[in-house]
Amino acid sequence: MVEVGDKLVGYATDDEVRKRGASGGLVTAVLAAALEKGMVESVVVLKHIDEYEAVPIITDDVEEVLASTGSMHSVPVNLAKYAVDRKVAMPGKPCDIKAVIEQSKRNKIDLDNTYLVGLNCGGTMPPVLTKQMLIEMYDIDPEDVVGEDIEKGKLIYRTKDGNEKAISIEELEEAGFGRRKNCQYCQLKIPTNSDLACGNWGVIGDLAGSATFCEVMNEKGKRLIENAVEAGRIEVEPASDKAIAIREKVNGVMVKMGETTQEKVFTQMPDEERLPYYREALADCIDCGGCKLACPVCSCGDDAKCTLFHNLGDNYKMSMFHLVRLLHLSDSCIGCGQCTDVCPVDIPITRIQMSFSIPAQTRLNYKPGMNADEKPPFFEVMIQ
Amino acid sequence: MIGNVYQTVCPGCNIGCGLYIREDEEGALSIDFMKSSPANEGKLCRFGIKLPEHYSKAVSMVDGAQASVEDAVKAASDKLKGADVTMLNVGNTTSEESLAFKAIADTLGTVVNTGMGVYSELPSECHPTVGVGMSLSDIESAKRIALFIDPYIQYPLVIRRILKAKENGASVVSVGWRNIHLADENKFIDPDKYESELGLDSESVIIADVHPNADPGWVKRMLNLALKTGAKIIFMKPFVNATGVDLLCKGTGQKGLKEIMDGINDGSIKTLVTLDSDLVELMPNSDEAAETLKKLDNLIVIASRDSAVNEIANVVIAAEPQYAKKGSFMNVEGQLLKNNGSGTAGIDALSSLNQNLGGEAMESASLHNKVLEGIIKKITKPKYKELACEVMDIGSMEGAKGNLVFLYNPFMWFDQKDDNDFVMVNLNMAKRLALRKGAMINLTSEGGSVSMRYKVEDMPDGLILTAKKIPAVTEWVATVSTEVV
Amino acid sequence: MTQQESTTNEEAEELRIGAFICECGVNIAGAVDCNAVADYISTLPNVTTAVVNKYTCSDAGQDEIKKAIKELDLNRVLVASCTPKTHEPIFRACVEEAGLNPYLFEFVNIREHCSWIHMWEKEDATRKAKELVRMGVARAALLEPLQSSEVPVTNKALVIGAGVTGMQAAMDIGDMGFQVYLVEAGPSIGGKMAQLDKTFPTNDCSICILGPKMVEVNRNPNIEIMSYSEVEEVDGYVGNFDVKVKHKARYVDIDLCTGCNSCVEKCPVEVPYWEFNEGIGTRKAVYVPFPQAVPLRALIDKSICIDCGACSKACERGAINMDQEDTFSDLEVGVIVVCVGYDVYDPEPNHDFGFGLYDNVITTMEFERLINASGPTMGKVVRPSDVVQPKRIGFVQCVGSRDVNSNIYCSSFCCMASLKNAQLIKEKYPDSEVYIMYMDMRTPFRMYEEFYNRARDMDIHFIRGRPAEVTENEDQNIIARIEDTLTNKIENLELDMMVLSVGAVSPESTEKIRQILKVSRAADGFMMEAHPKLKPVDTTLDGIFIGGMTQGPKDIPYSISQGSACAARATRFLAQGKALTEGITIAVDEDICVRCEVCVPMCPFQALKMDDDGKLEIITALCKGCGTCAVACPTGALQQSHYKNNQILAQVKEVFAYEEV
Amino acid sequence: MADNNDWEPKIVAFCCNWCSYGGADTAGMGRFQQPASTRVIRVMCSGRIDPLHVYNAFLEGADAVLVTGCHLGDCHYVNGNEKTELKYQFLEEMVKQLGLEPERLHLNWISASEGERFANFINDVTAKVKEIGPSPLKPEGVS
Repeated sequence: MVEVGDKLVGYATDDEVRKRGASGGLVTAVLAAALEKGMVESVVVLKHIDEYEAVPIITDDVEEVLASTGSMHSVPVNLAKYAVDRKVAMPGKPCDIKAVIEQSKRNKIDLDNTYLVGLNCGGTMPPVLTKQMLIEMYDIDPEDVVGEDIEKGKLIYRTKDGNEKAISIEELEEAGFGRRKNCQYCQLKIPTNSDLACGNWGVIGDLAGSATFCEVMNEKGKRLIENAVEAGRIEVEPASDKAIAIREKVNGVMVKMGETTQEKVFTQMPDEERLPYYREALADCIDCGGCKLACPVCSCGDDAKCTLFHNLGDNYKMSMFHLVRLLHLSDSCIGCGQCTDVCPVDIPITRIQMSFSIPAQTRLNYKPGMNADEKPPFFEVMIQ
Repeated sequence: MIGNVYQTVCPGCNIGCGLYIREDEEGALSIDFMKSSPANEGKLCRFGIKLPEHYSKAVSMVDGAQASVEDAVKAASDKLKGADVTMLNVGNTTSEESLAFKAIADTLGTVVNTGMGVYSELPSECHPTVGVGMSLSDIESAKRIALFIDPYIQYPLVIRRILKAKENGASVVSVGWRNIHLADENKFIDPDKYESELGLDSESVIIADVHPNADPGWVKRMLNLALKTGAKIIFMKPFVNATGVDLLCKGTGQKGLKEIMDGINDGSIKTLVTLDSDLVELMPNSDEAAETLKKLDNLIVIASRDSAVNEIANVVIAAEPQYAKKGSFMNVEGQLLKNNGSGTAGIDALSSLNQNLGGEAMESASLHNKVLEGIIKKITKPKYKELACEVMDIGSMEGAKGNLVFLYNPFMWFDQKDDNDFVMVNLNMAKRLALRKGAMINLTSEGGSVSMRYKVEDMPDGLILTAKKIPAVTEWVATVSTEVV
Repeated sequence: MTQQESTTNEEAEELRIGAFICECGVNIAGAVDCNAVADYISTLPNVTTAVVNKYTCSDAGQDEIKKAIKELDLNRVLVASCTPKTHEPIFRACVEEAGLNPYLFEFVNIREHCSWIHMWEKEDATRKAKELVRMGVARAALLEPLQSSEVPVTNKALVIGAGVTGMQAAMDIGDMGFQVYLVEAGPSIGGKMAQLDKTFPTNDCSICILGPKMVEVNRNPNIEIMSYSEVEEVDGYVGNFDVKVKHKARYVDIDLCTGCNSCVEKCPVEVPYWEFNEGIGTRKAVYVPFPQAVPLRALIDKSICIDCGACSKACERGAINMDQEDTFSDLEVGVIVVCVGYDVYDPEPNHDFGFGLYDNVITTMEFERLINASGPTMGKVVRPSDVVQPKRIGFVQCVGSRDVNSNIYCSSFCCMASLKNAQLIKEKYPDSEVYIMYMDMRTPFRMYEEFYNRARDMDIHFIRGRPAEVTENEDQNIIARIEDTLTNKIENLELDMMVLSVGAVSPESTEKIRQILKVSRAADGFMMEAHPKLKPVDTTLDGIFIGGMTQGPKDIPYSISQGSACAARATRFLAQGKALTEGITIAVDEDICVRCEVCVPMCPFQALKMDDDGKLEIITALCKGCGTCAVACPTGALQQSHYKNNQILAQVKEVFAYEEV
Repeated sequence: MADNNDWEPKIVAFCCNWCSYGGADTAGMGRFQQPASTRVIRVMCSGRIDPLHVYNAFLEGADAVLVTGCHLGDCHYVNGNEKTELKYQFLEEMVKQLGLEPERLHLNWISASEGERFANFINDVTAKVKEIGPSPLKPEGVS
């Protein structure tokens, strides 16, 4: 009844879930159904704490899955590492899905028993900076916020007293607020690498705000939808051509924005300036290893070539740890920004890593995190 | 949910970085980043990242044999009834447990020492400034910053505040022991030149620190500097709840750690009760400290961690790990940071101990309300006048002898292994001792000698810095003779 | 971060390093102040003694090392002298004799890499020598004892391919008392040589030499012939190969069949006999390969058999069995000899010299079948167009050899083959005219040049040149437009028949067995030997040997000697019953390895495998110690012993020092 | 640091035991004089040269690092050098992007018989490095 490649619009049959969902609660319902019907042993979801904080948990309790509805733009967490060595279903932004696929290339996740429900993503925001933005730019008390959305290049906030306020993302980002730096140049807005690509782009007419546009990307996506329909958790109908067109357009705009920003951010510095820039940028590093721990693509343990042969006592002018990581990730960095988020001395590590990864990945015409069969070129030196 | 997740505060230092501790099905711990925590936006220093190695489950013991918590409390109360008891809580645990501990002190008619001996030599009107001088975001809006600590090793999460200040145009002068990267100037100048040469004014910020071994003269010098230049001052502290404990245990006669150890040695202290304060880890020489503690008639330890002192204590009352406690901590800014855990084993043990000693029972909700009352709401302007002080001289630095200076950091306070098995010397000293690259330098002091690797740093000649306790050294301020191994 | 893997050695064992600086007469002392080097080295930590001697590699020098090891109980030895390529084995043995593990020895080259290339900068040379030895001392401190392991060898051999080389190898091994499995893809052993008429330089009949050998092989109790069979899988390593062989169905029971041909006569289906007679003459659906075949058994070509049942009716012994299936057998062998032979170059695709366009242009192999007495024409040389005996026959040399458009190598046997065929024609048909069009006549071995002179004496015409253009006139004679570069005369040579002297190529069918065994392929397509001079019949895989045409074009005497060479090299393992494997191999640190399997495809010798519960398994016997997997490993869990990361990094760090040192 | 002309660069050369190390030997046997700038480190195959070692050489103070081995097809271990070449592309690209002068890192296949070629290679690299001066990554006070 559902084929790979179908583009559907659907919603959760349970009104509670549908109302609480960002748009239709279909993702939560599909996950709940997968757990109920035993397709997976557990589900990775974000446990909601407040509007600006949610912690990833692994649960086998359907209630907890249902309680986790609602999209959280200010919770920039990467969920990939919670699926390692487990049989799980999980929602995922494009960078979550990319990281899961990279982990599968490193034998840490078996894609056959990991169900990936992709979420469209216009970009996430750092929580503390967002609260500051709400006070300074929106003149809203962060505690009064009940929901937010990214629509047509504007960031919209809804407050308890029912009204909304929208400011253009460009304007916010000029003032140093808005989305995280790496999201600004990210070019995968629709998770085409997941099993099901869901989001509210393209949900129009009376269904707007209460249904989810969902594209079945592969066999596993087909099984997820059919399972959820059988479980009576969701109702779906084919998406209209207009809906499909609108979704494409929104995606096109967002991707274009990403490309132009990437050009601007990664303009190549003249040769003699690059080494001083990199040395200066990494000079404050305190060797905490947080970036390695937070990186969802890295699959080495505590001991790896970047840590084993690097020591605080070295008298080097650059950190061997970073040099080895920059090389080992030159082909596999997916630009998810987790390292920059956790760096205690605010080094723009993602920007530095991408300045090495973009040329390498373009030379190899290799896109990390998109196709599980394409092994990372740096390590998979395949000689026939 | 499979396994569980605790939202807690890193016990590393007084900044109070928020994070998650995850416990998987087999109980293995791992950390996770809490990006909405105001003090650190989820970022952690090396101690925070290696927290799984820090936590461990404590076990109740009586006279060396495993026992239930109730028996341990019973044994402890028998030993405490009618004894002249000294109590120590440096602030490694929640404010609620500290209050309960203070209640026991009231029952026994004694005071809770926080180990910060410096407080007892400061007039009480300085205490608020030393306790909560200013907020961390004040650093970001400062125009000039005077650094009297080494942020890279001691309080790393201060660095990003200083960097933001520099982005807003601030200039940074470091009066530390080594040339640090983010400082515009590095001045190794005489203390009495601070006012004239540091260029501080009312839009400046002084970042200093206070800890159990702080020289009172030095703290007064800092307070005077702030007073004279009008600059704001913040005193970083090594224990997560140091500020909270100081506020809540407003007793006089704050014995320093050294004082307590001397008291044990000269027999004036016979019975010691500690709350999450492991003197074997805190003192410069762990073996010597252990020997001293064995001289006690009764050593009663209330611990949420299985640390060195548990082995030699007469009674160990085990509480749940710090991340699982229901309670709050007060950080250097005076913010109250809450654990979301529900554990009250610690409080219950203290409450029943108090009851056994004739005090009344306590439970966490009422303790928490008392904590809220005890907090000062606003950060007041310094109300103290200039203080007479002279700074202890480190001593001249000649020849092969080197002055050993400890850069206190969380790994040192908890005596926890880190990758810092090296000392720092400058290039002239390396060449003067004909040190070969990658060779070892041998440090001998009265406690024996040890050979360690060395790193060349840009710092004054004749000085040796270490971020790690040196077994051969028994005093926090020491001179060591050096030669190449 | 975790505790860093130290580049300084904190082992409990107290290090006592002995450094021996060699003067090598004036070779080193001429540019390096050896005493200054020794003095400096003795100041380094862990160095117990640093002495200079004139000739360390001499007996006196070696005795001094052994004495020092015993007296000062050194646990590391460093020699700074010439190149390890020649002298490392000598010093390792010397150190071993003194009771020290041979891998606790470090070699520093201060001759070729220092004194000889800085002959006039004595000061620079001495400083560099000091630093090189300092690097050596740093590495010596981190060396660990190693053992090259011994592996038991199954005393059975497998020979793949039963041409003349394979048969020779099988007989030699069999005669030395070891069991041999001789696996042949074709229905009979004998290979290409069975198709030839006479063989140079003695012109004795080919099957007369080959036949007795085939019978002898068949009779040898130690040789088990597996005809019409192919090797499907080979696993394991030297001494322990597990081989899976497929026996293709013959649809004839070889125990019952006697090769009496009665079934062949009754078979109604007839097709050209390509496999043996190059398409000249025919064979039936059921056939015996050739009269002298071993095993002399029939087989049925199912692709053309019409299942009429005539053969089974004709066979009194009921040997025909239509529903026979492929069977498999698993062999355990210690060594493998590969001699799967060659194919004749096929001039058809590029129509070399008109082949395939004109009927009367044939190849040497077709000529061999024509002139062969037991061939399809019973030895009568006739030309394909009108089956008439050709008067004027021309041989064109170097077809498919020494030619940039096909193969650049010389196939080495075609010159002698043409001389032989030319002589045979003159003997059989004295009045015929024979021309040999050549670039160079190559007659390198015993009696070859005399053979060439005899051909000249039989006034065979030698034209130094090759046809520029070949056309056919109306009587289908071949017109070869040729210039004789010796007389500079151009002429249109009319020939009744032209024979192309084709070279050898590596057969497509052997590509499968090469990949199964993982033997590397040379640029010319044949299998590559380990080293042309040092190990001509070995491969880089211990226990696997190649000989004969498999290793490249060669004539029969050369092939037979390579057959014996393979046997000799193979029985070294069989005789010793054990094989020494490389001492420097790979080891994995279990708790650092994250099982990402990046290393497994890296190893060209298949020494790495994931065992069934997902842990990395290292077959040390297969590991050659190249270390590329240690570089591929992202975690540093895989370490190459004797070249561990900290050993290499210790050397890198010691290159540099503080200035005033 | 002395001015450029009598300053002697320090070059680390990783040589493979079968070919380029032999090439260095043959250069010695042929008495092809070279500047005393290079220190050879022997590994069994060029495939064993880890980017980690190259970085460590630069950070310890090398003014240039040479990665050498057998010509393609000559590798004693079948295809070690091919893997080195593929990995070298990543290393070269990263060193260029890092901002180090390209003259400081070289890949060169040298067979055991090409002594003169090895010597010329060392002479060229030393001359070029002498021109561009000491490596910006060289720690203070190290030579």
